[in-house]
Amino acid sequence: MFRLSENPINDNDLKKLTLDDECGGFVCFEGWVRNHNQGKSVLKLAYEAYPKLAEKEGNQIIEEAFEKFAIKKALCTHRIGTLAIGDMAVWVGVSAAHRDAAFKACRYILDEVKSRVPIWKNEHWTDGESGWVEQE
Amino acid sequence: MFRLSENPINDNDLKKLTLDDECGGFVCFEGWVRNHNQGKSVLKLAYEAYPKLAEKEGNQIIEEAFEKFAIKKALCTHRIGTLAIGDMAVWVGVSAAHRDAAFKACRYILDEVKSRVPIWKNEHWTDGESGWVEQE
Amino acid sequence: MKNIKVLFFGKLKEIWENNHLNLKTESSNIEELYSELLKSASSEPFKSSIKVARNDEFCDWSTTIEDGDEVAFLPPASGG
Amino acid sequence: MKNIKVLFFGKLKEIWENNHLNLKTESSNIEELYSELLKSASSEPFKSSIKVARNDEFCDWSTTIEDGDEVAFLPPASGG
Repeated sequence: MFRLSENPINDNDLKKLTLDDECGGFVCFEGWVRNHNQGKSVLKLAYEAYPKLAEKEGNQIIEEAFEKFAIKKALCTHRIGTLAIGDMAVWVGVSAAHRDAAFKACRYILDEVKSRVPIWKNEHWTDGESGWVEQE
Repeated sequence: MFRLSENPINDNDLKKLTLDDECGGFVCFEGWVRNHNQGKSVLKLAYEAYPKLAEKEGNQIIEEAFEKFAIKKALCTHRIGTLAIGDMAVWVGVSAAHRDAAFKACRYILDEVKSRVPIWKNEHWTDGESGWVEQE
Repeated sequence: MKNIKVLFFGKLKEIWENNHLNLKTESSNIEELYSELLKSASSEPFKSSIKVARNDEFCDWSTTIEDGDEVAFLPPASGG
Repeated sequence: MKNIKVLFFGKLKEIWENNHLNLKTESSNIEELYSELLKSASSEPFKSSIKVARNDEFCDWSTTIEDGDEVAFLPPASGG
């Protein structure tokens, strides 16, 4: 399941929902707000989404992951709103019987979410300026 | 750092040691004891290591990961002794500025640990038998 | 004449100085609507990088628009 | 004659019915030592899958052994 969250991401809760007794492998990715990006010193940032389309596209990506890889559970939550340095921006977790599927599915979900889900990052820099971030 | 642990793995503590303010990406892998393996129903299992050589080889693998990938921190702990279903057998965590290095290094460390570090798995099956597990 | 609600996201909000517009148009598809909207843009974005959606579904530039539609213009995603 | 401590791990412990042996040998390298040990093995393991170590370092089958060495025979790892 893919969700947008206006509140801090609780990775422990998400992890509990993703683990499975039949699964030998769990892989997760966490994206954190860094204190710098593309050479600029970052103060905070805001993520804006097109919510209805974002949740639809996010869930579509997770369904694709289930079709492509032998996985048992997969969750992704993306934070929206204003975030500070050290806040978690995105969490992706996958359980599978074998490690290969878990790694590949986690990477697939993350990459597709970053490129396809309508979410935009607006950074506030320490020089007082702000701007919309282009894809890296 | 690579460590063997006779006690349950505390993933929260390991994660805190691996996160880094400068890093946007954190990837971790957790290997759990499954209730089945290669078609057999598993009751519990035991990991035996050659401790001195295992820690040496594990740390060598982590050094290699630092040479190959642009990562900031990397930790791996492998449990030894008797484990029950639902216990964590291995934890690998990596922090990096970018997701690609974090994923690749985590996978590299896990794969190399599984194939090179002198640790052996002895499974106890629900049929009362036990045996040494060959590499999958 | 059709009543269309237009949504702008990310940097497109700044280019049109709005996050949405309600307008009456004779345009028959999204491509024509966009050309019309360009007249009120403060700069010209890279059209090839823009994705379009109609009523909360991704669609093509050639998609026909109807009275009451909500049309969204989306710059490249930058989540994660 | 050299005094050598031999360590067995994993399924090799069962093949030699021991996790270690202290023995006196005339063997000059690990390969020779292994041939000597095979005489007391309960079955013959796949030698090509075994790794060897001398004094806590991986080494080759041709590595020379000296009095007081600890030599380990390691089946394929199965951790993780």
